[in-house]
Amino acid sequence: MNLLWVVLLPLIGTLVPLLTARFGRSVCAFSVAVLPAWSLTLALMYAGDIFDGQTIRQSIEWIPIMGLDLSFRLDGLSLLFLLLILGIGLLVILYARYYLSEKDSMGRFYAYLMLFMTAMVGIVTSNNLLQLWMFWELTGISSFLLISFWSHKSEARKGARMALTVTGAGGLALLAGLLLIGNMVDSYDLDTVLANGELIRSHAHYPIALILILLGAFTKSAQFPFHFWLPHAMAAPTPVSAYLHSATMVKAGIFLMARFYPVLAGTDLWFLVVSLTGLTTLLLGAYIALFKHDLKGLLAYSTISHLGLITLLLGLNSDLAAVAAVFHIINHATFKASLFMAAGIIDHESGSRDMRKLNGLWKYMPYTATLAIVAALSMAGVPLLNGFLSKEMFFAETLNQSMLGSLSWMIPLLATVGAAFSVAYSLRFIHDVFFNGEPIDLPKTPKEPPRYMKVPVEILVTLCLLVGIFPAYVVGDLLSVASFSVLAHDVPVHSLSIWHGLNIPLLMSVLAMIGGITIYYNRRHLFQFQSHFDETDAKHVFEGAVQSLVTACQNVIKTLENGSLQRYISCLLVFTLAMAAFPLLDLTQNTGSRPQIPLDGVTITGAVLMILSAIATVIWHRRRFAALIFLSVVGLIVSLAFAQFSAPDLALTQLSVEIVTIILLLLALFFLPQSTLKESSPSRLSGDLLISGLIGCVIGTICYAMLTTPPNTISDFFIANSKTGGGGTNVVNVILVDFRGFDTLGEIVVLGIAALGIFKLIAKMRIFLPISDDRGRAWSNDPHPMMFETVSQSLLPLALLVSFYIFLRGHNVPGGGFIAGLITAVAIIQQYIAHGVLWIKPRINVDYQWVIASGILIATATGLGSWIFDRPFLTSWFDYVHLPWIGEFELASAMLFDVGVYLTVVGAVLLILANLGKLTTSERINTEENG
Amino acid sequence: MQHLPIFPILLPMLAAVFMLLPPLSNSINRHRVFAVCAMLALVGIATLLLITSHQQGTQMYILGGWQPPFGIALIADRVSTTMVLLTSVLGLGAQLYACAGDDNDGMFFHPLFMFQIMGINGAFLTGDIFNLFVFFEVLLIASYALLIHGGGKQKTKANVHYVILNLVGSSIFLFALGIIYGTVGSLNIADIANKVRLLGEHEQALAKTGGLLLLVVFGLKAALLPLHFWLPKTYAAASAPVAALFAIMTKVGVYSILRVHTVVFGEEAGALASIAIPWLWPLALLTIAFGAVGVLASPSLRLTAANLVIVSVGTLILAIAMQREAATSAALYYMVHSTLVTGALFLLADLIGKQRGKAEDRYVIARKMKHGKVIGIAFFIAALTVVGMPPLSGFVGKVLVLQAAQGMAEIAWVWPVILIAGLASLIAISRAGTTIFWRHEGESTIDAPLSKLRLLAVALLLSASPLMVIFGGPVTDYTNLAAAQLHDRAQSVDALLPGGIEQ
Amino acid sequence: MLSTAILVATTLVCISLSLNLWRLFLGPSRPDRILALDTMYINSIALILLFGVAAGTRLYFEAALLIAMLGFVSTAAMCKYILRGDLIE
Amino acid sequence: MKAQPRFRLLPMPGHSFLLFIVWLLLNNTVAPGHLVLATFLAIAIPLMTSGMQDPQPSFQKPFAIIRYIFVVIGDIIAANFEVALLVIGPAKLLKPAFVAVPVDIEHELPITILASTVSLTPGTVSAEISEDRQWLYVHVLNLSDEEELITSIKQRYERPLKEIFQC
Amino acid sequence: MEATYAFCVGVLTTCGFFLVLRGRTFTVVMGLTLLSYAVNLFLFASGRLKLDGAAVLGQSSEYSDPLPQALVLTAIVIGFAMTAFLVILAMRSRADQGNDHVDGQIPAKPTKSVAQSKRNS
Amino acid sequence: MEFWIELIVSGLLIVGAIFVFVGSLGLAKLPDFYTRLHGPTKATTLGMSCLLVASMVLVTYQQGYLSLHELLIGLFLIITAPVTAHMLAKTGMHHELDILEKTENKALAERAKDRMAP
Ligand code: NA
Ligand code: NA
Repeated sequence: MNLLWVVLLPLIGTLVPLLTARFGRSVCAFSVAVLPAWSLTLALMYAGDIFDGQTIRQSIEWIPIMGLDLSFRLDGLSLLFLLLILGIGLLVILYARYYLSEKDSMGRFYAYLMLFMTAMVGIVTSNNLLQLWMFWELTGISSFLLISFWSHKSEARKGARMALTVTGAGGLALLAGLLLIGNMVDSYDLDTVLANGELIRSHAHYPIALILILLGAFTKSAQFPFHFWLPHAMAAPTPVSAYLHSATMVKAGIFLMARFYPVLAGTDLWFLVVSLTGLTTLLLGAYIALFKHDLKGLLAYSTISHLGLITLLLGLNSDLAAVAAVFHIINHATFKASLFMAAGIIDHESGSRDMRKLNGLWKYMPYTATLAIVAALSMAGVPLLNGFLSKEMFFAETLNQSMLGSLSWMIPLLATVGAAFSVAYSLRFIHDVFFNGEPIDLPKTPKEPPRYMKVPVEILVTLCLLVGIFPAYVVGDLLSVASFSVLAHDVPVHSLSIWHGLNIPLLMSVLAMIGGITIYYNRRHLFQFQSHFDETDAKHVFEGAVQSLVTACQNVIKTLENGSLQRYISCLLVFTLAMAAFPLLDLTQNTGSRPQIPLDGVTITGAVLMILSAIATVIWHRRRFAALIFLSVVGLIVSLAFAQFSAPDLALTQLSVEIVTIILLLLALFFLPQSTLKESSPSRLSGDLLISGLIGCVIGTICYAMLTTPPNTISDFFIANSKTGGGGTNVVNVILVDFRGFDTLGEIVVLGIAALGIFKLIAKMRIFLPISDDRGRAWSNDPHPMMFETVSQSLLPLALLVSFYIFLRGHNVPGGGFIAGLITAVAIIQQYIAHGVLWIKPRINVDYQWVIASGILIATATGLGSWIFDRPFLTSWFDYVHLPWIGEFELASAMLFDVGVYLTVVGAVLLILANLGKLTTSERINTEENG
Repeated sequence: MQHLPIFPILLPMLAAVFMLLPPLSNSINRHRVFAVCAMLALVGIATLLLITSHQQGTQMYILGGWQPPFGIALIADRVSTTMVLLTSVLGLGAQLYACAGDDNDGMFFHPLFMFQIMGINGAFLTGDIFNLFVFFEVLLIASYALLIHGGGKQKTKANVHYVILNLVGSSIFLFALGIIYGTVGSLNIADIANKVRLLGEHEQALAKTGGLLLLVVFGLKAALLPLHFWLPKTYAAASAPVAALFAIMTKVGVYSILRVHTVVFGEEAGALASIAIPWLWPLALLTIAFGAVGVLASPSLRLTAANLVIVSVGTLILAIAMQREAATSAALYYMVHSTLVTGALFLLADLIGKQRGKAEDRYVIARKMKHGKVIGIAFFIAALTVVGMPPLSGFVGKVLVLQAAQGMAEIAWVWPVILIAGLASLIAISRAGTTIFWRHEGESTIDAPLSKLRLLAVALLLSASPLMVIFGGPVTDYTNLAAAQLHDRAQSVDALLPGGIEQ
Repeated sequence: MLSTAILVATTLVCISLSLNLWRLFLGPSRPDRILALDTMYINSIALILLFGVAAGTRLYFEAALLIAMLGFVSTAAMCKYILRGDLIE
Repeated sequence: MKAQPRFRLLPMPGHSFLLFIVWLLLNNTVAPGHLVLATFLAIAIPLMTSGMQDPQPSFQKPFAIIRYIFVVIGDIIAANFEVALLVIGPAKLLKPAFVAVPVDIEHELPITILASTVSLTPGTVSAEISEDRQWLYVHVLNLSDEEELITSIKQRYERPLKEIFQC
Repeated sequence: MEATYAFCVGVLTTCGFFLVLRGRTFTVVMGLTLLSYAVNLFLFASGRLKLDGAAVLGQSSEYSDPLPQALVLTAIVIGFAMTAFLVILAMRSRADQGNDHVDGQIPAKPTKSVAQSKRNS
Repeated sequence: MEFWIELIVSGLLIVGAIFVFVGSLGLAKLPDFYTRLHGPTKATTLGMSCLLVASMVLVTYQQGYLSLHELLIGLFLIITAPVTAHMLAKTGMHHELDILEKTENKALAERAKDRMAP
C-alpha cells in the first residue's frame, strides 16, 4: 500500500512540526521536509510504470455501505500534480523557514501546511468520489487555517472566512454532483465512473451533475463570478500564497475538470459553461491585475486570469486544447510560485508590497530582481520561457473551435486582448518594482534575502527556463502521460518546440506583446479611467452580504420566536387541531354501534354543575380565589363521575389528589397576585376561544365516537387473572401493583423527582411576603385557632388508622398505597396548618427526602426480590397463611410494593408542602444553595 | 444475564435513590465518586446489552412475567440498545464535566441526573406505549428540575415556558393514548401494530387521530417545526452539563416517531399506513431551514448549538420520512454522532464562557482566552463535525442521509435544503470561531484554571467524531442491521408477541 | 317504595347541590363561597351514600369517608388562607 | 390535669379505645384476626402520634360521657325540626343575634367540645372563643331570650363537661 | 349519557386550553388542572362507560374495563406531580422576575404597533 | 324485602334528604352570612345521620351482618363540622361581612373578631 503512504506521510507530517518546533527553526523545517520528500520518492518509484502507460490502483475497504473506500490511483495526471504539490511543497517549506519571523509559531504553520499538502495529495490520488470530496473539503479547511494564520489581523480572518465560505459552498455543490454521478453509475469508484462517460453524458441528470461539479471546480479555482475570494486570501503569509494560490489549491478545481474530462466534457453544455466562464475570468483577471497596487494583489488577479485561461482551454472540447491546458498548469505553477516567492522576499526585505512605494529595487536586490524578472517574463509569455509555449498552444486552440458558430472568431480575439493585458501587468510588475525611480517611504531598506530563501525561487526559475528552452526533454513525457489521463485515449500529436514557424498564433503573440507594451505605456490614462469606478472591496461586499443575511435571519427569528409563550402554545394547539381534525373528516358517522346508557337526572345535574363551574372558573379566572373554588367544584364532580361510572379507586384518588392540589394552590397563591389584570384584547380573547373551542369540539367528538364504539380490548385477561395470578380482587389495584407495576414504579419516581425539584426551587427562592391581603386588610391575629388545633390533634390518629385501613384493603377492594399515602400526608399537613412549622419541627424528626428514597427503594427491592427465584423484575408472589385462632390471611409481595408507593407519596407530598411552609418562617431550609 | 435489559433503567434509578440516603446524601464528593462509578457501570452494561442484542437477537424483558400484550415488556433490539449506549456515553461526558464544580451550584444534581438517565433509557427500551408516557414524564420532570440547576432569572424564565409547553404536550399524549386504547384496545406497541391493520372503518379514523396526535407529542419533544420554540431558550439557559445531556432529549422524540411511525403506522399498517409521512416531509424540511436560519441568527455559541440541534432533528425526521432502511440506518448514524458532538459543543460553550468573563460565549470582542489553544482545538473538531465537513463524522452522517434520498422524488427538496443548511452552519460557525478565538483586545485577566476533568469530558464526547469515521465501516454495518431489524415486520412485531400472533 | 324513596332523596340532594352552586355563584363574599363549597362536600357525601344504597354495594363507603375527612381539611385550609394568607406558618 | 401519660404503652388511652372501636367499625367485623390487629393498632398509632399531642385533661367519668352524648343527640333532633321551619319560613321572622357566653372551664379540649356542642345544635354556631378563653361568642339564628340561652348552654353542656374532665 | 359525558369532556378541554392560553402562571395552572380533568375523563372513556360495574371481583355482575382506570390513576398522580412543580415554579418565577407573567415580563399595553418582543439570548 | 324495613329505610332516606335539602335551601335563601352558616349544620347533623342510619339498616338487612361502619362518617362529620363552622365564622368576622340589620348585639362581632372579652 505505498500509495496510502504517499498520503499518510504528509498527514504524519502535521504532527512532526508540533513536536520538533522546540528544537529550532531549521530542525523543524528539515524534519518536516523529510516526509513530503519521502512521499515524493514513493510516488516517483511508480514513475516508470506510469510512463509505461499504467495506472496504479490500490484500495482498502472503509465504509462500504456509504461507498467510501480508501482507494488510490496514480496515473499521469496524478503524478504531474503530485510533482507540483510535493515538489513545490518542499520548496515552500524551505522558503517559509526564512520567511516566517521569530514571533510566528512555526510548528503551527508547518502543521497547517502539511495538512493542506495531505489534502491535495489526497485529491489527486483519489480513486473514489467520496474520498476525493473528503480531501477536497480538507483543502478548504486547511487553507482556512493557513489564510488566517495571522489571526489577529482582521483581514486575515475575513479573507479566510470568505475563502472558506465560497469554496465550502462549492464543495457542497460538488458533493451533490458527485453523489449524482455515483448514483448514475451505481458506484463511487472513479474507474467505474471514468469508464461510463457515455452513460453519464446521456443521463437525464447529466446537466445538473455537470453544473454542480463545475460549481465546485469554479469556486475552488476562483473562476468568475466566484473569483473574489482569491485576492483576499492574500492576507495569508506569502509562502501560503505561493503554494496554495498559485501552484496547488486553486489548481484543484482545474484538476477536477481534468479528472472528469473524459466523463463530462465533449458536450455543448460543457463547452458553453466552461469556456465562457474561463474566457470571462481570463479577461477580467488580466484587466484588474493591471490596476492592483498591491504586489500580491496583482499576482492574485493574474492567477485568476491564468486559471481562466486553463479553464477556457479545457472548455474547448478539443484534445489538443486539453494538452495545452495540462501544459499551462505546469508552467503557471512554476512561474507563479516563483513570482509569489519573489514578492514575499520583497515584502520581507522592504516591509511593503505597495507598488506605489516600491521602486527601483534593482539596485538593492539585483539577484532577486533578476529571478523575478525572468519569472514575470514567463508570465508575460515571452519566448524561451515556458509561459510562451503554453500560450502559443492556447492561441492555436482558440483558433480551432467553432462552437460559437459565426461568433467563434471572438474567442481568439478576446484571448489576444487578455494576453495583452497579461503582458501589461507583467511589465508593470517588472518596471514598477525594480525600476521606475527610487523607493518611497519604505519601512526597511531593501536588501538581498538570506541565501537559502532564494534557492526555491532559483529552482523554479531554472525550471521556467529549462522548460521554455527544452520543453520536449524536460516535460514532454510527463505532459503526454498526464494528457493521456485527461483524455482517456491517445494523446494527439503535438509538438513541443519553441518555433512552429510563422503562424497566426505567433502573430497573436506578437500582437499581445505590442498591445501589452502599449497598454502599459499608456497606463496613466487607463488608471485615470479606472479611477472613475469605485473600487469595490469584495471583502466589504461579502461581509456586508453575510451581515445582512444574519440580520435578516435575526429578524425572522425575532418575529417568529417573539418570546411569547401564548404564541407558542397557540402554535402547538393549532397544529394539534390540524392533526386531530383531519382524520375526523373521514369519520362519516359519529355514533358507533354500542348501545348507549340512558340519561338520568343525577348525571344531568352533575354535568350542568360541572360545566357551569368550569365556565365560571374561566370567566372569573382573574379573581383567583373564587376561580380556585369553582375549580375544586369541578374536581369534586369529576370524582363523583368516576364513582358513578364504576371506578371507585379513581374517585378516591381524584378526591385525595384534589385536596392536596387545593392546599398547594392556596400555599402558592399567597405569594402570587390575588387577581390578574385584564390584559388580553377582545380579538385575542376571541381568537383563543376559537382555538380552544375547536379543540374542545374535536376532543368531544372523538370522545363520543369512542364511547359509542364497541370495545375490543385486552382487559378480559386482567379480570380473569387478577385473583388467580395477582392474588387480589380489586383488578385496578392488581394492575397497578402487579400487571403494570412498572408504570407505578415510574409514577412514584416522577412524584419523588417532582418533590426533589420543588425542594430545589424553594431552596433558592427569595420571595416577597405579603403583610396584608389584597384588599389591604391586616391578617387575623390568630395564627392557630384553638378549636382547629385541638380537633386536628385528635383527628391525626384516626386519620392514620383510616389510612392504614385504606392501604390494607387496597388489594381486594378500592384503596391502596397511593390513596393511603395521600391521606397520611393530608393528615400531617393538617397538623402543619393547625400548629405551624415551629410546633411540628421538634415533633416530627424525619427527613422527608429519606422517606421518598426508602419508598422507591422498597418498591424496587420488592421487584428485585423475584430475581432470587429467577423470575423477571416485579414478578409478584402471594400466598394465604393460616394462623390458628386468627384465621386465614393473605401475604403478597404486591403489598410490600405498595408500602413503597405509600412511603414515596407521603415523603413527596410532605417534602413539597412542609418546605413550602418554611418559606415564611425562620425555619428556612438548612441546606441553602448559593444564590 | 437474563435481567440485562432492565439494568439501564434500574441502575441509574437505584444510584439516584442511594444518593438520597445516608451515607451518601449531603456529601458532594461522595456523590461524585458514586455517580461516576454508576455511570461507568452503566456504560459497561449498555455495551454488554448492545453486544448481546446484536449477537443473540432482540432481548425481550417481560416485567412481572406477564406475557405481551398484557404486561409491560422491554425491547432491547439494536436500535434501542444503541440509543441506551448513546445516552450512557453522553451522560458520562456531561457528568464528568459537572463533577468539576457545576454540580455544586444547587442541590440534588447527581440524583436528578441519574433519574433523567433512567427516564431516557426507559423511554428507549420500553415496548409499551403507556409505559413510554410514564418514562417521558420521568425524564421530563427530571429535566424540569435540572433545568433550574444553578439558578438565575434566565433559567426560571426558560423553565416556565418549557414546563408549560410540555405539560400541554403530556395532556395531548394522554388524549392520544386514550384514543389508541379506545380503538385498538391494547398498549403493547407490537400488538398495536398488529391490530391496527384490522380495524373497522369507524375505528380507523379515530386511530388515525390518535396516531397523528402522537406525532404532535413526539414532534414537540423532538422540537419539530412549528413545535420547536421551546428549544433554543431552554438549551441556552440550562447549565452546561444539563444542556449537554439535553442533547439527547430531542432524540427521544425522534426515536419515538421512528418507533411508532415506522413500526405501528409504517408501510404495512393497511389503511393507516404512513399516516404521518405527508406531514413529516414538509415539517422536517422547514425544521432544517428554520434551524439554519436560527444558526445564522444566533448571537452566542450556546444558541448556535441549540439551533444546530434543531437542524439535526430536522435531518433525522427527514430520514424517517423517507421510510427506507437506508434512511433509517443513516438516521441512526447521524443521531449518534450529532448527539455526542452537540453535547460536547454545549460543554465547550461553557468552557469558553468561563474563560471569557463577561463576554461569555457571545460573539463579541473580548479579552484573549488564557487557554484558547486547547479549547480552540476542541472547538475546531466540534465545528467540523457539526458543519458536516470531512474528515469527521458529520460528513459521513450527511452523505448517508443524502444517499438515502436517492431515487426519490423529494430529492429535489432534500438535497438543497440539507446542503444549504450545511453552508449556513459553515458560515455561522466560521464567524463564531474566528470571533471567539481570534478577535480579542488585550490579554485575559481571568485566571480560571482549565479543569482537566472538564477537558476530559469534552474529549470523551468529541472522540466519537473521529472514531465513528475511522470505524465507519463496522458502525454503518451495524446501523444497517439495526435499520433492517426495525423495518422487518417479522422481527419488530411478530417476534415480540410470543404465542400471540393474531392475524 | 324504596326505589321511589331513593329517587326522591336523590332528587332532593341534586337540587341541594344546585342550590349550593347558586350560592357559590352569588357569593357575595369569599366566606360565603367557602361555605357553599363545604356544603357541597357534605351533600356529595349524601349523594354517594344514596349511590351505595341504590346499588346495594358498600364500594362507595370509602369515598364518602374520604370526603368527610378531606373536605374538612380543604375548607379549613381555605379559611386559614383568608385569615392569615399563609397556610403553614 | 394530668400532663403525663398514665401508661407508657397507652399514652392516650381514650384514643386507643376509640381506635380499637373504629377499626372494628371500619371492617365491620369482630373476627379474631381483626381483634388482634385492632389491639395492635390501638397501641401502635398512639405510640407513634403521642409526640404530636399537646397534653389534655383526661376523661374521668365514662357514664357521664354517655349521658352527655344522649342529651346532645336529643337536643339536636329537637332543634333540627325547629330550625328547619325557620329556614323554610320567611326570613323576616328570624331574630338573629350574637351572644357572648361566659366560659368557666379552662382547658382546650373541654372548651373545644363545648363549642362544638353548641355548633352542632341547630340554631347556634360558636363563632369565636376569646383569647383569654373566658368567653364563647355564639351566633344565634333566632334568639328569644339571651339569658335563657346562656343558662341553657352552661347547664346542659358546660356542667357535664366540667364533671367529665374534672376541671 | 355518552353524549353528555363527551360534551362535558369537550367543555373542560375548551376551558382548560383557554386558560392555558392566558398570560399568567396561576391562570395557566388552573387551566392545566381543568385540562387534566378533561384528559383523565377522556382516558377513562377509552374503557367505555358502565354503571354498577366496579372492577372488583365478586362485587358486580359485569365489570367495567379496569385497564383505563389504572392508566388514569397513573395519569392523575403524574399530573399532580407536574402541577405541583409548575405551581412552585410559578412562585419562583414571581420571586425571580418580579411578576407572574409567563414570559417573565408584562407586555406593553396593547397599542397598535406593538409587535416587538425580545428574543432571549 | 320486608315491608317494615323498606318503610323505615325509605322514611329515613326521605327525612334525611329533606334535612339536607333544607340546609342547602337555608344556605341559598337566608339573608346574611351568619344566618346562612346555620343552614349546613342541619345537613350535617340530622340529615346525614338519617341517611347513614338508612344505609346501615339496609346493608345490615341485605348482607346479613351488622353494618356499623357508616357511623364513622357520622363521627368524622360531628368532629369536623363545628370546626368548619367556627373557622368560617372567623373568616366572616375577619372580612367584616355585613350583618343582618336586625341582628342583636352586632357589636359583639367586632369584639369577637379581635378575640377580646365583650
Ligand atoms: Na410559612
Ligand atoms: Na349549630
